[in-house]
Amino acid sequence: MIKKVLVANRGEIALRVMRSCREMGISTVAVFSAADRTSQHVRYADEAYPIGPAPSNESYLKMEKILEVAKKCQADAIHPGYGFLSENALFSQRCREEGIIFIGPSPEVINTMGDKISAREKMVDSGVPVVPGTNDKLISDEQAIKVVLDIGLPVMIKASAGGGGKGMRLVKEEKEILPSLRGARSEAKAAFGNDTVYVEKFVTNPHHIEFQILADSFGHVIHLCERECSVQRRHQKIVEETPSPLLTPEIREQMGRHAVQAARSVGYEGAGTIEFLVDNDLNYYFLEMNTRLQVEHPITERVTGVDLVKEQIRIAAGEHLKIKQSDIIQQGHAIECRIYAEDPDNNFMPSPGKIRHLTEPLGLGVRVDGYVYEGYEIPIYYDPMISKLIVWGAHRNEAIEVMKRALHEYKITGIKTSIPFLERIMENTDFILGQYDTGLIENNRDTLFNIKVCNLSCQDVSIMVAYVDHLRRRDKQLEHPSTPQPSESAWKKTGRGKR
Amino acid sequence: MIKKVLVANRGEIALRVMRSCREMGISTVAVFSAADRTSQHVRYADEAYPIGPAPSNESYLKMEKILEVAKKCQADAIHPGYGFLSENALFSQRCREEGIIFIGPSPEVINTMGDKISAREKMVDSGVPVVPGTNDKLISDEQAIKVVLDIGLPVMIKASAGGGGKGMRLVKEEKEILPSLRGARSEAKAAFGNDTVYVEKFVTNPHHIEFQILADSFGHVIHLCERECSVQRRHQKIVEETPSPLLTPEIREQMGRHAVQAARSVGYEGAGTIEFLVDNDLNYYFLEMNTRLQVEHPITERVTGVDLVKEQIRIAAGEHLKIKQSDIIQQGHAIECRIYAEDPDNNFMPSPGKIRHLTEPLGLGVRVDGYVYEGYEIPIYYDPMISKLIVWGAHRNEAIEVMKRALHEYKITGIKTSIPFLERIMENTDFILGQYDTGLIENNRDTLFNIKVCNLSCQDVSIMVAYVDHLRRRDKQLEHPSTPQPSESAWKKTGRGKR
Amino acid sequence: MEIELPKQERTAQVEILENEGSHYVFKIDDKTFEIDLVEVSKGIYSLLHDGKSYNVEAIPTKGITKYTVNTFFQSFDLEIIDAQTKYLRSRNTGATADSGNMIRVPMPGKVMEVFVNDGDTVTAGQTLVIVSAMKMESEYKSGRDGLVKKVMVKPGETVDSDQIMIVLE
Amino acid sequence: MEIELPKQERTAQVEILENEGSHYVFKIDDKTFEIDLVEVSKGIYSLLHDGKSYNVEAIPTKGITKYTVNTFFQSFDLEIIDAQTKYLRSRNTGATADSGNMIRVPMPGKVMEVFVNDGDTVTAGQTLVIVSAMKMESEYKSGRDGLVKKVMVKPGETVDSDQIMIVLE
Repeated sequence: MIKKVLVANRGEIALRVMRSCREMGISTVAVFSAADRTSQHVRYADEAYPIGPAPSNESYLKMEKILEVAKKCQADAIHPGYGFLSENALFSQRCREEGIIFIGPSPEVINTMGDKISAREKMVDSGVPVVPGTNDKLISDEQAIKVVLDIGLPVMIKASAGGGGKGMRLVKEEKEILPSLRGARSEAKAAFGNDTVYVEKFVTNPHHIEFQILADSFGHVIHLCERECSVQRRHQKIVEETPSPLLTPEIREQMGRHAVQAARSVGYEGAGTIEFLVDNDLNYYFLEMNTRLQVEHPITERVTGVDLVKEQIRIAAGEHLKIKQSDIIQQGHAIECRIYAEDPDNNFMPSPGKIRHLTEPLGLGVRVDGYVYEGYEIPIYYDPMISKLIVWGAHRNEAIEVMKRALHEYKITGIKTSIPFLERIMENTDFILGQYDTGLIENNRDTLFNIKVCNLSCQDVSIMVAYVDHLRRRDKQLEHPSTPQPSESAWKKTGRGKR
Repeated sequence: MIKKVLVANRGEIALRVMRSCREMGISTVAVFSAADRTSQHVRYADEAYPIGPAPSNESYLKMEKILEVAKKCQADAIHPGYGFLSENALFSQRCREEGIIFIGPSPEVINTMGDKISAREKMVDSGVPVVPGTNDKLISDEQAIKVVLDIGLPVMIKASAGGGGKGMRLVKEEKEILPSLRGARSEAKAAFGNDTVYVEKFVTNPHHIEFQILADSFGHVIHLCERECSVQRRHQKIVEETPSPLLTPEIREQMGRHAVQAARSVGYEGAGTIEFLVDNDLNYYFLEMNTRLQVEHPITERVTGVDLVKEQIRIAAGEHLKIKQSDIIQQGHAIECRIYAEDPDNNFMPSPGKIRHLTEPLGLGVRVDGYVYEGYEIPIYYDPMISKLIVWGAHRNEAIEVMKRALHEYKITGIKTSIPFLERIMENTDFILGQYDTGLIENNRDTLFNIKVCNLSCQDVSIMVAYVDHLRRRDKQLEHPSTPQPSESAWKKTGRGKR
Repeated sequence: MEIELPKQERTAQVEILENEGSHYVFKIDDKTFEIDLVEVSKGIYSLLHDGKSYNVEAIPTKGITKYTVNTFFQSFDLEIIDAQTKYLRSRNTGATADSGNMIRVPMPGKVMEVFVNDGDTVTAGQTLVIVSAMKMESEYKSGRDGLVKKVMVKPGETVDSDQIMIVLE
Repeated sequence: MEIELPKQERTAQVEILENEGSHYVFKIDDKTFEIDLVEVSKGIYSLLHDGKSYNVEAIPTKGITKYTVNTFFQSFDLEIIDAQTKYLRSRNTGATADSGNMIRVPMPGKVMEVFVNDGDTVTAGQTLVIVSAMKMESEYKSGRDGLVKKVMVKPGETVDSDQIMIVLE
């Protein structure tokens, strides 16, 4: 039995994992960097231990420090969340060596799926369609040109050890082949210490559709249907939904079967995600496997009724997965919007700072997974995602209406957020019709980046309120001339030395 | 089409109705008493109008004032919420006369169901089981004694026009019959201007189980299964759940059919609730019909996926109810806890006041329907319910665990709330086993009213924090001697006259 | 410093032995505690002790010496006994014995009925005032036989938490 | 009083003609507004005008004369032009033209690289500094050809919103 879990993460995902632990009667341990002492996950956990300075590579990525805390507080297991150490084979290995359960796959599986060429090979062997291309490393220049022309332009040259867009080159014309090949190689070498590259057909504006799978250690594997993740800005997902408006029941079943096959082919254990590229003719291709919980997992939880974190923990504890494939039925429709601390009207520039006021949306069909609170200062060191808003409706149109209502209610002030931009996506015709692919935002720049302008009355209202507020503060200053101004941080007053 | 709805209510239910309106693209109008200017429903609505002083009978119960506002702002319909004017036949009548849609049943139906003897008669006629007793008014003393002894002691004497426990007398012994009869009559006369009473068998510690129904104006009636409402303190529900742990699928189906019959027998339209008394042998009896939305309707919404307010509005607009009986399947398990501003350890004494800090529970399976915010002062004039916490789990045990987790996260400070008491109910063995009836709280006084005592360390922690806070405030006072103290209300500073 | 928890009948001696930033060493009576303490938002503190994470809210209830402190499970009322408090206490000894003579209202509400006048004799258990708050009416009774010295409220009046309604002789 | 909305290029004349409790009559330029206004929590106001309900937050950004105001759909920056502001402005005329010479950082972050030194010549579009915040690196470029007067930051340093990093001559 797992009685205590250390969550090797921060932010909303740390809280989300701890919530399920609490519901299972498992105690929780937080670890935190110096920048996160006041962060919600530290306050939510039963125990909390510092692990180093603010930068991730000195704290949340320090495997040995985290293992030391886990042993000291006698945690049975470590949940890595997403990002940080979640897909790090060495960490999975080190946990095994230290006798601590890693809530995630084995180092072997992470390695196989982390190397793109070996993952492609596994998929081809087990009959899962992959993007047309080659499983071979590109060795000589002549071979490369031949391979590319065989596949047909445009193609994408990719680093086998790749990730995060590094070591990737789009090739549209024959004369670009060799320069791109060299560029990709040197970038891959610099980023991953490995210059192996391969080539795939480039699909223009495809759909990104992924399948959630669960697999226990007894070979029982199921899928929990798909998530449509094609609303992306700067290659980052910002809105996800399930069911996908694109898929037909037949294609869904077929893709689900392939996803299960993909997981089986590597002896997968735990929760994982098979990502597919899908074109508008419903041809689909294996893209990669994410061997961890995804940011967007809650929409799957909402339509299937399965708590994925609880299942992860049970599987890691060696229990049988009790859910059968036939139990999985998508009920209604769920949408997730990611709320970032960023300024959508200024090129999505991050906007860290102090949360002044926070009003979370409530009521029917709304789930919020966040971690900030009023007075919290968002640190500059980590991901700018501050919460996820997940809604449910009996059908897609209702879900969109609930999302619009919930975004309208969601007030986060003191910083800029992506909320107004997400509201514009919910009003976008292509999105409403469900006729969109990864080109959505690029194809709708006109409407998505045009600010909804309020008529003159908004200005007048603002003038009246600012004026009254100004008069009140002025009067207060006259009464109490030394009252500190509101902009002054309460934090500047700490650390007064010994008493 | 309904384009604008006036919500003739306040608090959480006003917000809940407005949320569904917003999702339907309907604009919303709030009305408010002088005590509610800062209340959330005023802030949430598109429009808001004052209707009178703080006491309900000078504001929220003033039909003509509300109708005047509705006409002035050109509202198409009025949603009465629950309480206040929601079961007032005259208000339904006046709306009809003024050409405004009343989102609720006709005055005729309210009258029939409001008079308990006529409701009993309707049920008997249509074959719905009622509590053994008589449909006749009790006229002479001899007849009364005979009727009571025929039914068998104990019995309950009830006012036909009754409600709120007034004009009711429990009779356990023969010699109490006549004094109780006279007492009930004079109380009924005083309270309702009508001394008609009747007699029913008294069921000791029954279950309160109610069925939700929906009926359109074309005679299509469905039920949305039951709600178990037996956790009560002072005859007021505080925890509800669905499915009921008591019912079998067969009894559920049978009761559902009777509930539909009951609604049909009076030509019901809209959303309504049929309340049954159920004994531990699964005998069930019609108790009364509530011709409005119930406080606890969200648990039904969660397991059936139906937004009851949206259906109410569509039915009122004359649309066909599109949901078929076969569409209604209870998915998983939902529980609601009512959060009151009260002190459970001091005889549930109300605890109005100013909300100092508020942290609402978030994450998977949690819905909050509330209306208070930080800095809000709960008025003394209205119901002390400040929010409803609704959770969902794949099965009953999981739902209980989610509720425990959510109650743990829910922090409302500055006032006392029922949260600690609700936590103790969730830990209660009878509740966990699902083996409880309306006697639950009375039978478990020992454990429910014994405060969970923290070990000495809680005291030490409190001492340290209070001391540090004290030192900080003292230092601040020394720096800024005239800074106002935190206990001073910001509200004392308003109203400075003309500038 | 002395801190009193009247309901727990405890008086603790508190001292801060060390403090640097969020690091504190406390001495309470004869135990020492090494803790990490930060105020995360107004009056709400996060405290780490021996790895355990506590969330504690300190609410000053009167001036800056009386507090209600909320922990996870329980609330405590505390009083910080500074020099000024000590001085005031020494002057008021005996005067507080008076409090049994006062009928106070524990929560804000509206006075519905007052059954006595100045100078009336009352018996133990007799209802003196009815106050309504949030749809519930509460009766306030005399704790003993006696004489009404002063009625401080009248029907229809709004009363605040802790306000004195009736004074007995 | 004069209130300026620089981005909207608007300067409005505001006057409170009447105020009793939450009732206000405002005059803005030549329109009058009868409104009901209450502060529901710190800086957050509920405003009713012609029955319409508005929620507005006023955030003072500098002292008590500069505000950012959030309405449902939009944010506005406002400045209240009181006597003191007018005086300061009259003294500073011309000096503010200097602002084109400063490279500022719009958000808090950490300086990753600085490519120039005091006295360097730079050309328009040349990257001067790279700042990292929240996993994203942003380049700050020179808006024109010129000479670096002063470099105010160094790599590894944490910078605040609006802080000046480079001054050009």
